[in-house]
Amino acid sequence: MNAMWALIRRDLTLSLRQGGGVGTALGFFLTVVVLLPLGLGPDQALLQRIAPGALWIALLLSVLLSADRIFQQDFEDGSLEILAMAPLPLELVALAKAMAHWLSTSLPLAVTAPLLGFLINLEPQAVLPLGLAMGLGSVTLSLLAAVGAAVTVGLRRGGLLVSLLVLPLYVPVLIFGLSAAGGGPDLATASLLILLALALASLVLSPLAAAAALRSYLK
Amino acid sequence: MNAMWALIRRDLTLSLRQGGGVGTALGFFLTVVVLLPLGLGPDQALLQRIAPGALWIALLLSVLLSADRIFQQDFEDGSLEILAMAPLPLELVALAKAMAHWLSTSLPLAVTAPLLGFLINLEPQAVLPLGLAMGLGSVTLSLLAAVGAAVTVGLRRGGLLVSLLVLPLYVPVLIFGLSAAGGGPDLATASLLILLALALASLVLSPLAAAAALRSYLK
Amino acid sequence: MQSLANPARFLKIANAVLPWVWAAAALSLAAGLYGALAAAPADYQQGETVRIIFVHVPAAWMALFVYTVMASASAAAIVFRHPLADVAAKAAAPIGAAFCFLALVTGSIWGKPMWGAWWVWDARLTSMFVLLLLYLGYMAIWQAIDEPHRAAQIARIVALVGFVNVPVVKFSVDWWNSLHQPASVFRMGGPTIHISILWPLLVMGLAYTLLFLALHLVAMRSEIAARKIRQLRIARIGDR
Amino acid sequence: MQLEADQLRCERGGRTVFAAVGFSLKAGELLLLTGPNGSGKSSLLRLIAGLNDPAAGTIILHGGHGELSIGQQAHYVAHQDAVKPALTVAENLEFWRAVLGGGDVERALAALDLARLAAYPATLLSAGQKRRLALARVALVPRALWLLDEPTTGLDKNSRLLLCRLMQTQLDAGGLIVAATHVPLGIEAQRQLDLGEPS
Amino acid sequence: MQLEADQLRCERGGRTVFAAVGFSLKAGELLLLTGPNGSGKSSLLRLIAGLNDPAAGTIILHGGHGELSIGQQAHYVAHQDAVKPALTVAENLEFWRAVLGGGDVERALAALDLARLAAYPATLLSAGQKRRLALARVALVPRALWLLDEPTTGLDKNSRLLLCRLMQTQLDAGGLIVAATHVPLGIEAQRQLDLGEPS
Ligand code: HEM
Ligand SMILES: Nc1ncnc2c1ncn2[C@@H]1O[C@H](COP(=O)(O)OP(=O)(O)OP(=O)(O)O)[C@@H](O)[C@H]1O
Ligand SMILES: Nc1ncnc2c1ncn2[C@@H]1O[C@H](COP(=O)(O)OP(=O)(O)OP(=O)(O)O)[C@@H](O)[C@H]1O
Ligand SMILES: [Mg+2]
Ligand SMILES: [Mg+2]
Repeated sequence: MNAMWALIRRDLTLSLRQGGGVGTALGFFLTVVVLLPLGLGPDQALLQRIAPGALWIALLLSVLLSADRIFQQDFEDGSLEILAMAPLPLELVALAKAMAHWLSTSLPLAVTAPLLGFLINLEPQAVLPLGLAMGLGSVTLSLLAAVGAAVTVGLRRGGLLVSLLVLPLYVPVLIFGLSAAGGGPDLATASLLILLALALASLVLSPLAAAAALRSYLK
Repeated sequence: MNAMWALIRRDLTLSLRQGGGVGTALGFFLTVVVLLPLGLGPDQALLQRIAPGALWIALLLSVLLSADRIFQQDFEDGSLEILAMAPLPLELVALAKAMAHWLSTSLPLAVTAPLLGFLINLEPQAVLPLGLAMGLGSVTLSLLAAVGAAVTVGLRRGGLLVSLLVLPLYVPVLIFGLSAAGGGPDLATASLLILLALALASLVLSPLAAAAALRSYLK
Repeated sequence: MQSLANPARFLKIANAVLPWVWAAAALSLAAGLYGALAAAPADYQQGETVRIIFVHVPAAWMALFVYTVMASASAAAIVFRHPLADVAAKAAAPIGAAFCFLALVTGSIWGKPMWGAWWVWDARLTSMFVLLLLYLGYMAIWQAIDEPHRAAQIARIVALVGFVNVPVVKFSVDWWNSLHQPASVFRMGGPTIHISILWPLLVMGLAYTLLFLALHLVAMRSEIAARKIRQLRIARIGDR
Repeated sequence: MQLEADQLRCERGGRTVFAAVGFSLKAGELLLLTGPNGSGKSSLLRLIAGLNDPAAGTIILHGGHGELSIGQQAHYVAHQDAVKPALTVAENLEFWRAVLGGGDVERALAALDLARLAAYPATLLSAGQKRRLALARVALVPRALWLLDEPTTGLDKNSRLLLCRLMQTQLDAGGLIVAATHVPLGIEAQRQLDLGEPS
Repeated sequence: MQLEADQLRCERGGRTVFAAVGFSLKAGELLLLTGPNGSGKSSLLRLIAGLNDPAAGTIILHGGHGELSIGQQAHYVAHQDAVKPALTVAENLEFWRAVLGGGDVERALAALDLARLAAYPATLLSAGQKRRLALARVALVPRALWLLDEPTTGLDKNSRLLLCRLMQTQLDAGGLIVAATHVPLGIEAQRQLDLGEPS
């Protein structure tokens, strides 16, 4: 337990000191949000319609952009080997690092994204459900991103490969995340529950997958 | 000259062997293009309207995703120091590596993007101007990405920071790239000329900026 | 950094002028506010909302002006290698970002009654937003690189590269057809807005400038102090 | 406490690095691994640590904690230093203390004469200082077995003495050490295993 | 051909590492840099290579190509190996050949007994093999000055001999070598500079 906290704390410190801080994540998120109206045209009605989708896509991408190095540094400087020999099982190491990524990147974005929604005129009543959906969804996103990062940790230029592997897995999150924001209250609750289920499932499964991948790279 | 070719060849080899190859870039690109209809809804007319913008945004993002490590590996394993001591001036090193990135990532995307446009039903007559605009624009994108990569080469988690720094600079490319695809022929030629001007300007300036940044990191 | 070990002269001057700058800023601000809230007439079609102009426009001017200051300081740092130039650039950034933010907020508050939307993606607004992002990126660089000497060198490059956006903001209204009105004060052939609006506007502009000057000097002072502290800390650390 | 390796065969990248290698190490003994580059010293250490699996043969630690793997009862210092540049020297050790479960950072720093660098960001460390930080990890928590891969790399005379002292205390406390090296460590080894020419 | 350094002061991260350091090295001479960890050996090599600028003092190479910087007339082998894992041994050298302008890869490989490993991906190299690949770079093109930072790190006996032979040929050809080390290189040095305790 203690060890997991230490891991999380360390990764947060590192991401802060190495320019991967929350501020940067937000900055990137903002830039994506700016690009969208530029790319898709300033038409108010149009923007309003696509606002939730745009925010979700921006969230997915910024999580991915920051994900590919969750394990890489530790892999390259030999820390991962020591961690693999530590009392803490590698599964929990993976979990801790995924959580650190969630805290440092996904969560802040998930919280602020709906608030930034007004920039691409999101309807006010969509803010709360979208916020909840993103809060739940972001857990899954970070955990899946960790799997992708682990699977490509040996490849120096993994960046795009991670995205290629993980983005398809993000589709369910995206779909239910949208239906949470889009439809009526009962549909919203339903999709929120599904998102919760997804989060729990990945909480259990993805550390296993990530740890397995890491072990095979360590050999 | 010979040295520059060697650099470009090596970087292409590396990106192929390390999972940063063309295929991956395309794959990522595809996933983004597929995500968009999911995120924004399947409405045909809507998709048709936003198709060029969507393609452009996907291009920008995939260039960025692959950009942040243009220099990092060479920086961390000490190759950059040897390159800095080589007869070849560091500016040309930066240029060569930017070109390698362009060849391995931006150009293939720029060429295929318009063809993939049918997935999100892009009007046929928009394909050619869009292709030209992307071909010209991608040069600027890679060069600017190289500057961003150089400026953050010392920071292990530079990924998002690069985007925050570079995406704003991409705005002009995006704007003119779109007007090339959107409006009539004369507007198209005008914006293509502007894109050409941007490409030439960044071809001259960005190697200087990148080299300066690299030097200060080597110290 | 050792060349910055003795910024005593700058500090002397700064400490000397600061009180006066504060005073001047306060006075002009008072005058400007009087002109804005009392003297200036309510617009016949906009009504009282027109008064936002006195907050909004100078803020927008400053946002552009400060980035220009930042960029030219960075250029100076490259040319003359004077470490104070870097300090000046770094200290200016947050202030400029604040002005930029103010212009954005007041602008969108004004936009609601005028255009019926808090925000529209026209060229002027977008480029202004990008300016804010550039400020953020610049500050992020300083925060991300802990070695001040290197951070300075990198930040210079970032500031100069980003400067291309300033003319874009300024002339966006002329280059693209925009909801936002074109320049009516700083334009070829003189101002075009009514004198009763113009003078408080200019006074407010002056007030903002003085305010920036004061804040900038303070920020520079504390930045120098911060570097001194870091210096001492490192010097205290033993070796081996 | 006894480490027994028997009939080990190591394969890496599909090639057999060494075969039919065995040794037996008793409490308080130091095993020196020697042999030319590529003969498999590091590979053998990784086998013992459990990071790689032997293609054949067995490695057993008698008298250890049965429920723990050998790796979990061992300290491993590889060619890489496992040092985080963005953290200070002390922070690096603090982290390992938490992960390895307990230990005294002060003592570990002192053991390799890093006390004065405690507050120093690890980026700024010289090669040897970095190596010492890596070695300080083994001084944190007592563990039965030390696996050291060319520990003296980049160390100056004084640091080499400190390392010898550290290893001596481990041996005196009845611990075991397996060390791969090309240069004399300056401490007499009870056993030596020469892996000979790479096959 | 003569390398003159005078009154050098080196600052890193705002701290003075050493001051008032000077030396003079004539054609065919080897300068050994010694001193404890953190005394500034690597820093001095970087100053000579032109990678860092001295805070004070001058470094001049008499009789070199006036229009070229010292770095461009020098080979530099740092603590890092500048080896690309994804390329084969031969490809790595091929690349450096093209960048450094000419040279004979075969000879370089042979000089450090890497010919056997030519087609081997560099990921699979052992630490010492990797180091030898890094050293092979200096055998590619003749350059007036060699800057070697702890060149023997991780080398086995045989490779150390090969390195000595290589250095000897450089000296015999009237070249210069500046080498930082903690262990005897096995070749007698005409000059030695001890950087002593870090200030
Ligand atoms: C968030 C929205 C807005 C932004 C980002 C914004 C930005 C700017 C900028 C950058 C300037 C400086 C122009 C220059 O120096 O040439 C400016 C000036 C000005 N803005 Fe805005 N503006 C916004 C909304 C508005 C609105 C809603 C109005 C009123 C209809 C308005 C009226 C003006 C006026 C009258 C000027 C002075 C023009 C001149 O004399 O140069 N702005 N604004
Ligand atoms: N990048 C850097 N920035 C700031 N200071 C540094 C940097 N690298 C090293 N230093 C400091 O400079 C001093 C000298 O470092 P240097 O690497 O030259 O020592 P060295 O003699 O090579 O030591 P070693 O024998 O361990 O290689 C050390 O105190 C170190 O902390
Ligand atoms: N990751 C790897 N995959 C496949 N083969 C490897 C790997 N690492 C090393 N090898 C091969 O295994 C053999 C032994 O490598 P090892 O690192 O154990 O040698 P070593 O004795 O430690 O050499 P050195 O003295 O240089 O450290 C070498 O021939 C090497 O090519
Ligand atoms: Mg080894
Ligand atoms: Mg050194």
